[in-house]
Amino acid sequence: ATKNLTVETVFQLTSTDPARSFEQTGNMINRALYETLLTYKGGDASTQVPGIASKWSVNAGATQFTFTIDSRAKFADGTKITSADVVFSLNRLKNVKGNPSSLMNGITVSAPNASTVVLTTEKATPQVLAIVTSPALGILNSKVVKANGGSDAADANTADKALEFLKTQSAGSGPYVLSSFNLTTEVVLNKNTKYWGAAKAGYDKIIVRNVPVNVQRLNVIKGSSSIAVDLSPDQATNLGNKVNVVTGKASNVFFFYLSQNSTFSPATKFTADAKCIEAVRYGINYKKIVRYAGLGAIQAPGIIPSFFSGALSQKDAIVQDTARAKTAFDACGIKDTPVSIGYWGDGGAVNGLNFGSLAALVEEDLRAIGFKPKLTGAPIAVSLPLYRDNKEEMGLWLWGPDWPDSTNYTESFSPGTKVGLRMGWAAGSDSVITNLQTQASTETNAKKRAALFTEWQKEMNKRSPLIPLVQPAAILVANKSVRGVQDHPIWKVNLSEIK
Amino acid sequence: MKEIIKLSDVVVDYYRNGNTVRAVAGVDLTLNSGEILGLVGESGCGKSTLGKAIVGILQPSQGEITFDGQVVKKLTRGQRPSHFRNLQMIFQDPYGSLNPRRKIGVQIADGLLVAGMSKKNALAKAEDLLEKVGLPRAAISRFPHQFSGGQRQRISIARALAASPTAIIADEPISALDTSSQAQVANLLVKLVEEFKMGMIFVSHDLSIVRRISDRVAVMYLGKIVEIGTVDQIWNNPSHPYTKALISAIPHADGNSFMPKDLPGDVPNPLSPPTGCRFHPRCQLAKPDCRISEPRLVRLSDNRDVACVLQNAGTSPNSISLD
Amino acid sequence: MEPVLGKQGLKKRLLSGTGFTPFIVRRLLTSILLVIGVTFISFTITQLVPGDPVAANLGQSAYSDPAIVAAFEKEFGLDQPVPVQYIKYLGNLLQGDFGVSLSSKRPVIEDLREYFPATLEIAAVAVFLSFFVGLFLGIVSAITRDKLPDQIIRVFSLTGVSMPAFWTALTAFYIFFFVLGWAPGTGRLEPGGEPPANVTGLFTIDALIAGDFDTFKQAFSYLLLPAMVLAIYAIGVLTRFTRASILEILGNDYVRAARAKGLPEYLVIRRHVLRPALLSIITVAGVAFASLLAGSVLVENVFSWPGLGQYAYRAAIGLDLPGIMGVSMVVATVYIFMNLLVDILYRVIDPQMKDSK
Amino acid sequence: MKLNLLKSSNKPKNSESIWRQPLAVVGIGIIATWTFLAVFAPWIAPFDPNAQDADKFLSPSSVHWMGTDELNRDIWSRIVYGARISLPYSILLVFLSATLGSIVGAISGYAGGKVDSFLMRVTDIFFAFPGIVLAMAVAAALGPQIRNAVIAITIVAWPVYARLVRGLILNAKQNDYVTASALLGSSSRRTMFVDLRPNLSGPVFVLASLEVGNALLLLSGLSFLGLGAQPPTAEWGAMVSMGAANFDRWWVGLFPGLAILTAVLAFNFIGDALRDALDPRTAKALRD
Amino acid sequence: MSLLSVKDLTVTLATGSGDAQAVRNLSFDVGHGEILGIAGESGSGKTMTALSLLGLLPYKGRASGSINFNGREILASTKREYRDLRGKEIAMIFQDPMTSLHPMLTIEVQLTEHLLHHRKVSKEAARKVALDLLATVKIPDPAAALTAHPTQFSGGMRQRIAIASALACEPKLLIADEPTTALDVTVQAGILKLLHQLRNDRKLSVMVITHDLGVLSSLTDRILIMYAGSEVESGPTSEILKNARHPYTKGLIAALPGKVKSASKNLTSIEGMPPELGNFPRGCAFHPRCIHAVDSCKNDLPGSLQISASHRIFCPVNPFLSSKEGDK
Ligand SMILES: Nc1ncnc2c1ncn2[C@@H]1O[C@H](COP(=O)(O)OP(=O)(O)OP(=O)(O)O)[C@@H](O)[C@H]1O
Ligand SMILES: Nc1ncnc2c1ncn2[C@@H]1O[C@H](COP(=O)(O)OP(=O)(O)OP(=O)(O)O)[C@@H](O)[C@H]1O
Ligand SMILES: [Mg+2]
Ligand SMILES: [Mg+2]
Repeated sequence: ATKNLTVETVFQLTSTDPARSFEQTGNMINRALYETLLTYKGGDASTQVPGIASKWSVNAGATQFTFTIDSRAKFADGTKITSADVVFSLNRLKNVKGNPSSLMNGITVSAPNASTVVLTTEKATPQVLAIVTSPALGILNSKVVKANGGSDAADANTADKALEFLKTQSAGSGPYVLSSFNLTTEVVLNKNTKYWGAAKAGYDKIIVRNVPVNVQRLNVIKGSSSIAVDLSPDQATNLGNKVNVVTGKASNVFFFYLSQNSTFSPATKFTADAKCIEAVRYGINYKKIVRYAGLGAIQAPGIIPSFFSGALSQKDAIVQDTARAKTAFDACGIKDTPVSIGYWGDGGAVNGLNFGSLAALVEEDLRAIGFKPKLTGAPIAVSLPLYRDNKEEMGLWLWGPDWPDSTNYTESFSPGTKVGLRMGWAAGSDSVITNLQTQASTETNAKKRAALFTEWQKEMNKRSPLIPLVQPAAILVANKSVRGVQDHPIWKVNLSEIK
Repeated sequence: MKEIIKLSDVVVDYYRNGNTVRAVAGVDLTLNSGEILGLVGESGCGKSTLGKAIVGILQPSQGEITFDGQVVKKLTRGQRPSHFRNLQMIFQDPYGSLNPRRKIGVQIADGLLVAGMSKKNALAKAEDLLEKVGLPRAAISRFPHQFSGGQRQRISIARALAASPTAIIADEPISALDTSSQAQVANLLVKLVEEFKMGMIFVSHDLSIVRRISDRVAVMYLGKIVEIGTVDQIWNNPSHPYTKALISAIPHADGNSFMPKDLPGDVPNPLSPPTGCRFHPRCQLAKPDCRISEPRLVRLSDNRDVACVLQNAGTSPNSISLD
Repeated sequence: MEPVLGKQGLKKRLLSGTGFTPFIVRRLLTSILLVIGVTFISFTITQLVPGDPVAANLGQSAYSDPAIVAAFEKEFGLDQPVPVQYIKYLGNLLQGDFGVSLSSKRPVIEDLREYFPATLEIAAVAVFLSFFVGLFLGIVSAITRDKLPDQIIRVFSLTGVSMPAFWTALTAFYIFFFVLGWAPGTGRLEPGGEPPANVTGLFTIDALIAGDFDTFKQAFSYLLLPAMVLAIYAIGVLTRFTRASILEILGNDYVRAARAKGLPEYLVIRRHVLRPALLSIITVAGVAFASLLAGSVLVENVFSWPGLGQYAYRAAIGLDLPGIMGVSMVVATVYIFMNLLVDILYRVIDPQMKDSK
Repeated sequence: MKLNLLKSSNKPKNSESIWRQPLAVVGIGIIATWTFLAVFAPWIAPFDPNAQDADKFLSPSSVHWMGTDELNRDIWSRIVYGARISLPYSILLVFLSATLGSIVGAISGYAGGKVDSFLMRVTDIFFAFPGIVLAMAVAAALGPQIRNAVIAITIVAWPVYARLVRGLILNAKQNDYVTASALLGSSSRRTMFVDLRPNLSGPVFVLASLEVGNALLLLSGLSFLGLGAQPPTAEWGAMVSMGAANFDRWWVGLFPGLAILTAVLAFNFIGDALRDALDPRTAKALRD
Repeated sequence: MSLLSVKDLTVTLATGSGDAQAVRNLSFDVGHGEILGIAGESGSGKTMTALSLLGLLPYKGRASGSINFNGREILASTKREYRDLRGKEIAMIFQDPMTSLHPMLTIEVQLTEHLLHHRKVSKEAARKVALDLLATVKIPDPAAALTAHPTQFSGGMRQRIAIASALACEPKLLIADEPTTALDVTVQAGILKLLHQLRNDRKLSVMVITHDLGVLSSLTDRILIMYAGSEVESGPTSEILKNARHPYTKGLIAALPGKVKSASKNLTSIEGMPPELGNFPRGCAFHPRCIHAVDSCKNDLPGSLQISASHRIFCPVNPFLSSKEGDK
C-alpha cells in the first residue's frame, strides 16, 4: 500500500514555479520539489546548512559568495546538476520580474566552472547566504525548462513560457516531484525515487489540500488529515488525544503605526507629533493583546522576531502606562479629531489572529486614553495600496521576512526605507537610526551585527512611529503518527523532513 | 339643430404583429346637439373603436372628425386643448373607469382642477354633480369599491359632467349593469342630455334599449355603417338585411315563447374582410353581385341611409323579407 | 404581444416577423446585447470605485520595485487608458479571449472552464431536487389550503427562504460531517482522489461516462450536502410559487368546469391545473437556477467547493477585473439563456400563444 | 366578445385584515420584539457589547446567557446591539432601492417608447447580473463598511421595483380611468403623479416589505464575508463568521444566526400577509 | 315525481366579514324534460344555487336543506358520490365560454375525458361520440374541430362545444348558468334554439340561469325569480310574464324596454339597488325598495302564497293588488 500524507492549509498559492511563487503554500511545496544552494534544518532559520552546494565561502567585504555544487547532486530525471542550471535558475528568477524577483536585486551570478557558482554584490550584503535559502531560488533543470519555453534572458518577463509546464510537472532535485497541481483544491506530490540526498522522502504521496481553517481543525481531529497548518492557538485546544500540537514562534510580527506626513487629513499633523506616538505606545494594553493571541504568543519587544539575531528580550518590551499615555495625549493636541485605522479588513487572519479582532482590541485601548479611533479595514486589494502609498493615518499590519535575516528588518523599517516611507518617515529624519541601519548591513561579524540590531531596535522603540505589538505562535497540529513536524518561518512545514 | 360632431370617411386601423386590422372602414356620421344617436352592432364590429376615435383616443388613419367645427386631434401626453374638453366619453366597465385607490370626490374634481378651479370650489362643485346624478353629497369622500356598478356609472357620468360637455360618447354605459340599474342609468343619461342640450352617441349592442332612448340609430357591421335612420324607421321598417336579422334575434319577454331567429356565422375577422358587401356571407338574400361590389351608403329618404345593393337597385325597403 | 398603434407600430411591424425563427433571432440578438451590457456595467463599476489591482496582486517587495509593477501592468494591459482597455476587452472577447485573471494568472476562460462545472453540478442537483420537492409541497399545500398540511408547508417554505445560507451551511456541515459523520468532508473528492477524465467537468457525469462507478459515488456523496443546502432556498421559493400559481389556476372557470364533469381530483389537478401551472413554475425554476449560480458564493465558501462562487469571491476582493467580468458574463449568460429557453418552451407548450395572431 | 362584468367584479374583495392571519401576527410580534430590543438596547443588554476582558469563549451560563466570543464580549448583548445595525440598515436599503427603482420604473412607464426600451434593457442587464458578485466587488472596492454594503446592494436591488412600477403603470394606463382623466385634460405627467401614485404606493410597499428579509440576508451575507460591518460593531453576519472559525464553540455562531433567521422570517411573514391582503391581480404582479 | 326536488336550500359562504347566507330557504322542482328558468339580479344567489347541486360551492361554502335528485338525497353525498353525479347525471355549462374551456387541451380531450372516466368506454368509441356531439351542436367539420384548441373558435362556437361536452355522458339534468349572457343576440338566438331542440330530442331536463327575461320567455316552461337569495315568485313562464304578482317581478318586467315604443324616453325602474351579501334587510329583503311595503314587511319573513296551483309568491300584501295597479 502507498503511504500518503495529507496536509491541509488555506492556500496561499499562485504556482509551483519557484521564480514566480512567493507565497507561503508555494514555499512549502517548492521546498520539497526544488533544492537551493543552502538551506536550513528543522525549525532553525539562522544557521545555513549545505543544500545543492556542499561548500561555500564569503569574501571579507561580504560582496562575493562562492558555492561549490555537490558532485552527487542530480535532478529527479537523473541528470547531474551543474553551475549552468544554477545560473539559469537565478537569472530566470531575476528576469521574469515576478513577485520574488526582488530577492535578486543587486546580485549577479557567474559560473567559473561547471561545479562553482559565484554570486557578487556591489555593496556588502551578508544576507546573501540567507537569501539563497529561499525556495524562490530553487534550482531548476535548465535543459528541461528551456525545452518547455523557459528563458533566463533579460526579457524573460515576456519570453519565459515555462509557467504552465511547471504546473504540470516539476523540474527540480528535491525528494518529491509534482504529480498534479490545482490552484484551488489540492497539489499532489509523489516521491522522487531517484533522490540523490541522504534524507529520502518519507511518503509515497503528499497531498496538500486547500481547506478552511475551521474544517482543518475538524479533519485533523477526525484523523482524516495528517497535518493542519493554520490553526490558531484557540483552535488548537481540545483536540483530543490523536494529535500533537507543535508550537513555535511565528516569523510574523504584528505592529501598529502612526503616519507622519500624509496629506489626506488635518488630523495627521497631530499623529506626526512625538507626543501622539508616545500616547499610543504607552496606551496599548499589550498584555491583553498577547492574551488574545493565545498560547505561545509573546509581546513583540521589537520589530525583529525572537529567533533572529539581535532580537530584543521581553524585558525590553514596552509596558502599558495609561497615565503617561493620557498625559502625552493631552499634550499632542489631537483632542476630538477622529483618526482612522486601516488594516486588512475582510476577515483576514494570519496565524489565527484576525485583524479585525486585533483592531477592535487596539481601538478600545486608544479610546480609553482619549483618541476617537475609527476602524476602516478593507480587503487587501484596497487596504494594502493605502498602506503602501502612505495613505493611512494609522494602520495595523504585520511583517513577515522576505529572507530570514535581521537586515530584512533594518532595511525595511528605517527612515526612508520601504515601510519607513509608508509611515511618512522620510530619509534623513532620524540620523541615529539610519546610521545604525547602515552599520548593521555591512557588518560581517555576527556578534557585532547582533549588537547593532539590538541597538537599532531600542532606538526605534524610543521614537519611531512604529509600535510592535505581538509575535504570535506558529502552530502546527499533526496526527501522532506523523513525525518530524517543525514550524519554519519561511516554508512553514518542511515536507521533506516528515516521516 | 346644430351639427356638433361630424365624421367624414373615417378609417381606423390597428396594427398587430405586422398585420393591419381595419376596425373602422370608412364611416360618415353626424351628431346634432340635443339628440341621442344610438350605435348598434355585434361584438367586434368596431363600435368602441369608432367612439374612441371620435374623442381622440385613437387617430383615424384616414378621414376627418370634427367637433364643433374643429378637427379632433389625437390625445397627446400634454394637456388636452380646452375646447375639446367639452367632448367626453363614458366607458362600459364601471369598475375600470374609476381609480380604485382614489376617493371619488377628487376624481370628479380632477376635471375642474385641471381647468384651473381652486381645490375648495372644485370639491364643492363635485358635490353638486354627485347630487345631480342622484348620489348623496356625502359620497364624495368614499372610495369606488363602496359603490355598486350602477352607482359607479353615475359617478363616471358626474365626472364627465365636470367638464360641461356638449357631446358625450357613451360606450355601452349600461351593458354591464343589472336590469334595474340599467333603467336608472339610462334615464339619468336621457335627463342630462335634455337638461344640458348635449349631443350623445349611445353605443350598445342591445337594440331594444337603444330604441327606447335614442332619436336616431346607426347600425354598424364590420367597421361600416350599414343603415342609419330614426328609431321608428329602423325598428318598424328595417331596410338592411342585417338590421332585420338583428331585430328578429331579440327575444321577447312577453311570455309567448317566441323563439328568436339566429343569424348564422360570426362577425368576420376584420383582418380579412369579405369582398364586396361585407355582410354577404351571412346574408340570405345575397346575390352574386354582392360578392363583388361594395354597396355605398345611399340616402333613401330624409335622415335615412342604407348600404345595400338591394336598396340601391331601387327595390323598395319594404319588400325585403327574410322569412 | 400587445397590439400597438400608429407609426411606431408600423415600424415594429417592418422590423419583426411573427414566425418562430425571427422570434429566436430577435431574442438571440437582444441576448447578445444584454451580455455586452453586463460586461459594460461590471467594467464601469469596477473602474469607478477606488482600489488598486496591482497592489492587490503583488507582494510587498515586488510592489516597491517599479520594474516589476510596470511589467505587471503591461502584462495585464493596465497601462492603457480605461476606454481602450474596455474596447480591447470586447475585441478579445469576440475571439473567445476573456483575458487573464489577475489572481490566478491564467486565462479566465480556463478558470471558468474549471470552476463553472463545479458550481453547475451542485446548482443542477439543487434545482432538480427543489423542482420536485417544491412542486410536490406546493401542490399539497394548495390542495389542502388553510388546513394543517398547508400551514406546515407554508411555515416550512417561508423558513427555507429566510435561512441565511452561510449559517445553514455551517450548521449543516458541523452536524452532518463532524457530529454525525454522514457527510464526507469538504471539496469535490476525497484527498488525492483522481478526478475522472474531463468531458463535461461535472465529476458525476464524467465518472459515469468513464464507467467508473466508485468515483461517481464519491463525487455524488461530496456534492450532496452543499447541493441540499443550496436547495433549501430554492425549495422555499418553488413551493411558494407553486402554491400561489395553483391556487390562482384553481380559481379559473375551466377548473370548475372540469370538476363539474366529475373528474377525479387527481386528474383535475394533473391535467387541468398542473399543465398551465407548470409553465410559470418552469419559468421560476429557470430563474432560480441562474440565481443559485450566483447564490452559491456563500455556500461554496463554507464547503470549500472549488466553484464559480469562490472564484467570484476571490476575484471580487482581489479586484480581479477580468475574473469579475468573466464570472458576471457566465452567470448572466446562463440567466439569459434560461429565460430564452423558458420563452421558447412557452411558445411550444402553450397553444394560446401559438395561435394568437 | 362582450365581457361580463356582473359576476367577477361584484365579488367581495377576499382581503382579510392581516391581523386575522396568525403568521402575520407572529411576524409583527417578532419584529416588535427586535425593535424594542434595538431601541432599548442600553437598558436591556446586560453588558457593554464591546467590553473585552481576560477570558474568552465562555460557554452559555447564567451570567452570559449566550456565552462570550473570542474577545470575551457578551454575545447576547452583542445580538441586542446588533439589532440596531441589521434592522435599520435593511430597511434603509430597501427604502433606497425602492425609491431608486420606482423612479426608474416611473420614468420608463411614463416616457414609453425609446426611453422605456432603453431603461428596461438596463434593468434586464441588472437582472441578469449576478447581484452578489457586483455587491462584493463594490463593497470590496469602496471598503467594507455597512454604509458601502448598503450602497452596493442598492445598486443591484433596485430593478425589481423598476419592473414592478413600470408594469403597474402600463397596466393602469390601460384602464379607462386614465383615459377618462386624459379626456378631462390631465396631462400624462399629472396622471402619473396625481392619478396613479396611490395605485403604486401599495404594491411597492408590499414588495418592499417582502424584500426587507432578502436585504437583511444579503447585508449579513456580505458581513459574513467580511465585506460589511467593521469591528468592533456588533453585526449578526459578522458574528456568525466569528462562529464559523470556532465550530466547537457552537454558541458563537448559532445565536446570531438564529437572530438573522427570526428577523428575516418575521419580515417574510408580514410581507406575505400583506401581499395576500392585496387584490389578487396586483399580488400576481408582485409574484412574477 | 320530479327529477330534481330542492327543499329549503340554504347556502352559507365565508366572506371577508364573516359567514353570510347567499341562498335562503329555497325550494323548487325540475320535472323530467322540463326547462326551469331562474332569474334575478346579480348577486341574488343563482349561481350558488346551481353549484350547490353539484357540491361545487366555493371555498369554505356549505349548503343545508335537502336536494332530492332522481329519488335520491344528494346534499349529504360524499366527495365520491358527488363525482359520480357530476357530468354523468347532472352536467353544467358556464357563463363565459372564453374561460370555461381549458385553453391548453384539445377539444377531443375536453369532450371525452369524463366520458372515458364515467363510462369506461374505449378511446375510439369516445371519439365517435364526440364527433356525433359536435354534429349535434352544429359545429362545422367536427373531425377537424376535435384536434383544435378552444382559442381557434369564436365565443358562440365555444359555447356549443361546452354544451356538447356537457351532453357527453347523457346527463339527466343540464344546468346552464347564463349560457348566453356573454354572447351577441344574433348568436344567442342560435344557442337558445339548440337548448330547446335538445330538450325536445333528448327529453333533457334543463335549469337555465339568466337575468334576461327575454331569454326566459323564449326557452323556459317555468320561472323562479330570486331576490337576495330567496324566492320571490315562481310559476309557469307565460303566467309570470303576463301576470306577475310580486312587486319585484312587476318592477323587473316594467323596466324592460318593451315591445311597444312609448312616448316618453323614460324607462320604468325599480328605485334603489339590490342589497349586498351579508347585508340583507330583515323581514322581506325587498321592502326598502318596495312601493307597497307595509310595516310588517320590515320584520316578518314573507310566507308563500299560492296564486294558482303552480304559481306562488312570497309577499304578504300582494293579494290585494291586481296586476293592473302594479303597473303604475
Ligand atoms: N387594441 C386593439 N388592437 C388590435 N385590434 C383591436 C384592438 N381593439 C380592438 N381590436 C379589433 O378591432 C375590432 C373592433 O373592435 P371594437 O372593440 O371596436 O368592437 P366593438 O364593436 O366595440 O365590440 P364589443 O361589442 O365587443 O365592445 C375587433 O375585431 C377587435 O378585435
Ligand atoms: N367565492 C365566494 N366567496 C364569497 N362570496 C361569494 C363567492 N362567490 C360569490 N359570492 C357572493 O355570493 C352571492 C351570490 O352569488 P351568485 O354568484 O350566486 O349570484 P348570481 O345570482 O349568480 O349573480 P350573477 O348574476 O352576478 O352571476 C353574491 O353576493 C356574491 O358576491
Ligand atoms: Mg366595445
Ligand atoms: Mg351567476
